[in-house]
Amino acid sequence: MGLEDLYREIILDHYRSPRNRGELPPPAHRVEGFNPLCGDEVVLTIEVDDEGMVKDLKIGGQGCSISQSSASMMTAAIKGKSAAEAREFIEAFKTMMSIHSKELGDDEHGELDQIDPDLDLGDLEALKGVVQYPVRIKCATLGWNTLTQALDELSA
Amino acid sequence: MGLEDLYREIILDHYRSPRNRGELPPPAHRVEGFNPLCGDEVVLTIEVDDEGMVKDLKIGGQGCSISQSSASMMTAAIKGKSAAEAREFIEAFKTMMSIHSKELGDDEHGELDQIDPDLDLGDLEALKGVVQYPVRIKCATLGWNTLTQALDELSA
Amino acid sequence: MGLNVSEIKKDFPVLGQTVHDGRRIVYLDSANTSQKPQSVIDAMGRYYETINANVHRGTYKIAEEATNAMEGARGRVATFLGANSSRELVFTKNATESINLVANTWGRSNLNEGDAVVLTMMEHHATIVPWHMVAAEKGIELRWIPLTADGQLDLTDIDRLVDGAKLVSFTAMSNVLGTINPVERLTEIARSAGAMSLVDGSQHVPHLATNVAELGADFFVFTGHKMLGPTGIGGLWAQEETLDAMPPFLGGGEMILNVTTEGFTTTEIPWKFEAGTPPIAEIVGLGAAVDYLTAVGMDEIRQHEVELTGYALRTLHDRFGDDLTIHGPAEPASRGGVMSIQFKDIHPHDLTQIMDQNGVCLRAGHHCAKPLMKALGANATARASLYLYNDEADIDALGDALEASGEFFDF
Amino acid sequence: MGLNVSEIKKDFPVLGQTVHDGRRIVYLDSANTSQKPQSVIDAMGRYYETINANVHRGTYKIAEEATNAMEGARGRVATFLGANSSRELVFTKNATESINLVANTWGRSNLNEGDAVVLTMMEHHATIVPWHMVAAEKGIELRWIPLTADGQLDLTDIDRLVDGAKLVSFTAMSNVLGTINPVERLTEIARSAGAMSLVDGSQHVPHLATNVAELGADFFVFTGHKMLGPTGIGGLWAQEETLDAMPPFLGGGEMILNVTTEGFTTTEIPWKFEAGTPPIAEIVGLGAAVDYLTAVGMDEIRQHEVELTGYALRTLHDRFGDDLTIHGPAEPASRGGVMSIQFKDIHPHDLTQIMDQNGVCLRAGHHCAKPLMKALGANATARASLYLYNDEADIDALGDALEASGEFFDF
Ligand SMILES: Cc1ncc(COP(=O)(O)O)c(C=O)c1O
Ligand SMILES: Cc1ncc(COP(=O)(O)O)c(C=O)c1O
Repeated sequence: MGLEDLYREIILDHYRSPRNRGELPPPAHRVEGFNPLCGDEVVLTIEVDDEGMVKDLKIGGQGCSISQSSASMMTAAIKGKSAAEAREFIEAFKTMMSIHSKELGDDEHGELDQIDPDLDLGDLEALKGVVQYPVRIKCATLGWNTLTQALDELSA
Repeated sequence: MGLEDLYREIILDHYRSPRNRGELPPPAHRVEGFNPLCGDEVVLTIEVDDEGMVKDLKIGGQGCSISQSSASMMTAAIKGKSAAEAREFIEAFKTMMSIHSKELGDDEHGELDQIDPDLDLGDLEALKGVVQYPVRIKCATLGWNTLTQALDELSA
Repeated sequence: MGLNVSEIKKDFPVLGQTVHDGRRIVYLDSANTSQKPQSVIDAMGRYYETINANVHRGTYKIAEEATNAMEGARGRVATFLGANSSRELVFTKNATESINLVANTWGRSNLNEGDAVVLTMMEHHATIVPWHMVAAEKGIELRWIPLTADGQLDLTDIDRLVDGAKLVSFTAMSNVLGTINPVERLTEIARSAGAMSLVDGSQHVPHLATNVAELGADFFVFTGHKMLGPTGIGGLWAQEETLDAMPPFLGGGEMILNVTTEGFTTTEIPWKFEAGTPPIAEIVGLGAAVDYLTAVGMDEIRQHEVELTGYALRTLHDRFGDDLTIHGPAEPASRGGVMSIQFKDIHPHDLTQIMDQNGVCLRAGHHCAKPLMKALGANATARASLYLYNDEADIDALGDALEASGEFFDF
Repeated sequence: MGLNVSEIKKDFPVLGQTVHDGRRIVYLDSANTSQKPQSVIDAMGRYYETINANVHRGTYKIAEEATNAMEGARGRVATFLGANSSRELVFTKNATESINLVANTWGRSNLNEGDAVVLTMMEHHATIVPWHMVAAEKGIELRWIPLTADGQLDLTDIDRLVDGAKLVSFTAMSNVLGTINPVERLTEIARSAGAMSLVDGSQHVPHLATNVAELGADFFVFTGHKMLGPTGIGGLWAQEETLDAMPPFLGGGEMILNVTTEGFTTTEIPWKFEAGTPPIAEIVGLGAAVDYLTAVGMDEIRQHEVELTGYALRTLHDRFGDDLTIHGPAEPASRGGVMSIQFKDIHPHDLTQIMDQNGVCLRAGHHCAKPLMKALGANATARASLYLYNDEADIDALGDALEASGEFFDF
């Protein structure tokens, strides 16, 4: 396994030119996410309209190429989708990232095997190589966990 | 090192026929001693007169041959002595018992090397073999620690 | 078909040692700590020699391998215990720390003046002292389930004892009497009374197949060194909701999500309860221990111990009659291979000292169960305890050593 | 005359390993955890293979040998630290537990609403979080000694900060900046102000000769795995009077004098603070670690690290100029061999990932010092840290790996 598997061109592209970077002004909903292992912090701001559609979202804060590109791809994939669709994306992405942890005997995502196999993760597939680097999974999922928290808070 | 070194005849004799066994009635001073490692408990009752002379003392409770014989010999050695002489005996006995712990790097009794070398421990010398059995040192010193506590409380 | 004990013995290097001029070691103190198979020792050595690094932190190869080795072992130990997920398993340094963890987090935040905690008269100090400490701070009441004459829990009065209690904390198997307690029944009684239950599995996990999901406990603790694992490692199992609701225990690295000069937030379970650098090599060693136990088979181990305990009770009674008292249940099927004995009038310390001359290793003392000893009317007993590597020859050696002690102290 | 590093390297099996198709491991993460010499690994293996038994309990041969091995190691570690007696040395599972022990016993019984504890802005979470926890319970105030631009403690305002404080808790050496703090001066300042002092020696003990009696601290903590010892072992040193006056921490076996259904009394120090079966093999391993360090010589190790740090600061500056920032004091003599770096705009995680491809092991992250990272204006740094087994070739490899990373991320 070479580094090229981790650092695909598309990842570096999102890292160099992150999409939806910055912070939406209030009244957008704002959530901070922490990677407890490395100290990276992201700020997600999101607007969901009355129909439950993600009208806009932006990512701020600092992070490595993996967390930044993953968050960038996430914003591109989620923007304009419904909250329900967003959650499906989150599940699908975390399933992809959890193959490794399952091997470690952690069956927390067992039920996710039933996720729609046709859901197209698109560019996000490029992050597949991350599962070979367990410590970096936390990087790749940082933005996603923060999005989950935001959606939970908005629907609470 | 055979068992004969630990279980000298004189030890077994004191075990079979303990001296000063029992409890003195109040107002004798009463102290309980515990061996935290094996659960043995002794009860020491002691009378010290106005001149600081140990008029009488008795040992009750349960214990193994080592703790019982050591306590028995102790009572025989201490009875009729002054509290100050009793403390010298205690120091001398604990020095004998601490040779081993010193080897283990514990220099707590370093200063005791200056103990009067002429002090005759008499029968108690028979307990020398105990230092080869570190766990049993706690047995041999149980009565003595209890006596120390009694003398401390009486002079407090 | 039974265990092939002579092959198993070869896996345990200590058992190949001799003492006192060539006496083979007859190790009968496994309730105290077990011997370790070579595979466990080697797993730790290999860890230190090939992938030693701190976990959850490094982005380099050996750090990732160390993390995988540790978290992989967590998964295998969780499976061995019948847990639903490895997130239900918190590693501690021993069973004692596990119980203190519960007392300090769940206990101190849920128990208030006048609340009751129910214990039993056969508990190890590890179950007693933490609740005494909470009692001293919070003014809670401790209630004690008494014992029957043959060392079983006397549940006659159980309804009154658990009435209004917040917790029932008890051992799955006595380390003194060998009694195997009715764990499922007791956790059910606790639940019906609205109380939580804490099961001390220290003596259960090494000797009987354990399924925490079925036992019905809210908290379940165990210790590594009694189950072929290394020292310095133990565990606490609880369901995710239970662990999530508990405040943290020790504070420091690994257990945080964020720290500022103003405060801190905790990370997810189980790491929330694992402050500081974990006992990595010890977790790896414990993983190797459950691999070994699984390969031999827990049911086979239990079967072997029942048979061997039966052999011991029978032959020792035949040899010594009324000179020998063996505490606890008479029936091998309702007890583990733990035999607390009293022989003639010989003090346990003296008894075990003579036995040692014969290479026979028994523990003498209160076995960290002083309230029980008081109930038995003794300060101390001598205890012989069995494991998968013991055989009938070891029991015969125990009998011979008893005989020798009897002769030595025959005044 | 310097250390013979090429000989020393041979004692550490991990350093003979290769990764990523034959790259030798260049281990530069010793501030995280150190590698272990074969003698330490073997001491533990030998313990398990020959005398494994529980301590302080058995009257049989191997139990006595296990007790001697453990308590002998306690004596040697106490001597290594400059303690007056082995009773001043309490074993814990790591430095984190040691600090929590102090916070939970001395802290919770001596600190009350409005009391102040003084920390520094360069503390590890292990020093911060326990006091946050006491603060949340007791309403105490935390005060923070700030830093100068080159990463030293800024003592300008120290009199005001310690005024009325009950405790000053600080690290002897920063695990991020390498800064060696003026320990004796700070403990003296604390004492004059009527405050106790707690010194975190986790990074000091492995790298500089340590004499607790001279440092003047009331509490001194350290951790085994950073000083060539195993995981699962750490310690707390304090004077006997201090330990005697503290209430117990965890409750259970080993720490009691007597237990009844009504209450318990504690045994003597240090065992009063060592509840449950201790990390016996780990204590034996730590004993072997201090034997190794003593044989090499702590002054020689320090001298070697000063020279190597100087070489690193010099050559890396020459190679990379302003592309590379190394935090902390500029002068090798006032710092340890810990270098937190920032290279170009490359995120530390990415940087260390590329370095790993070259076999070079660095840690990236907040190093459990988030308040300090915030003060440095970074979420994370990459950190290279040295020990006795590193040499100039390792520093050159670090430089080469930096170069490779720069090329990889040169967009
Ligand atoms: C300065 C400092 N203090 C405390 C600790 C905590 O040590 P441990 O994780 O072994 O408890 C560390 C290391 O992680 C450290 O560098
Ligand atoms: C029933 C029981 N509970 C708890 C313990 C405590 O285990 P540890 O000393 O490993 O914490 C023991 C063993 O000593 C035990 O037998």
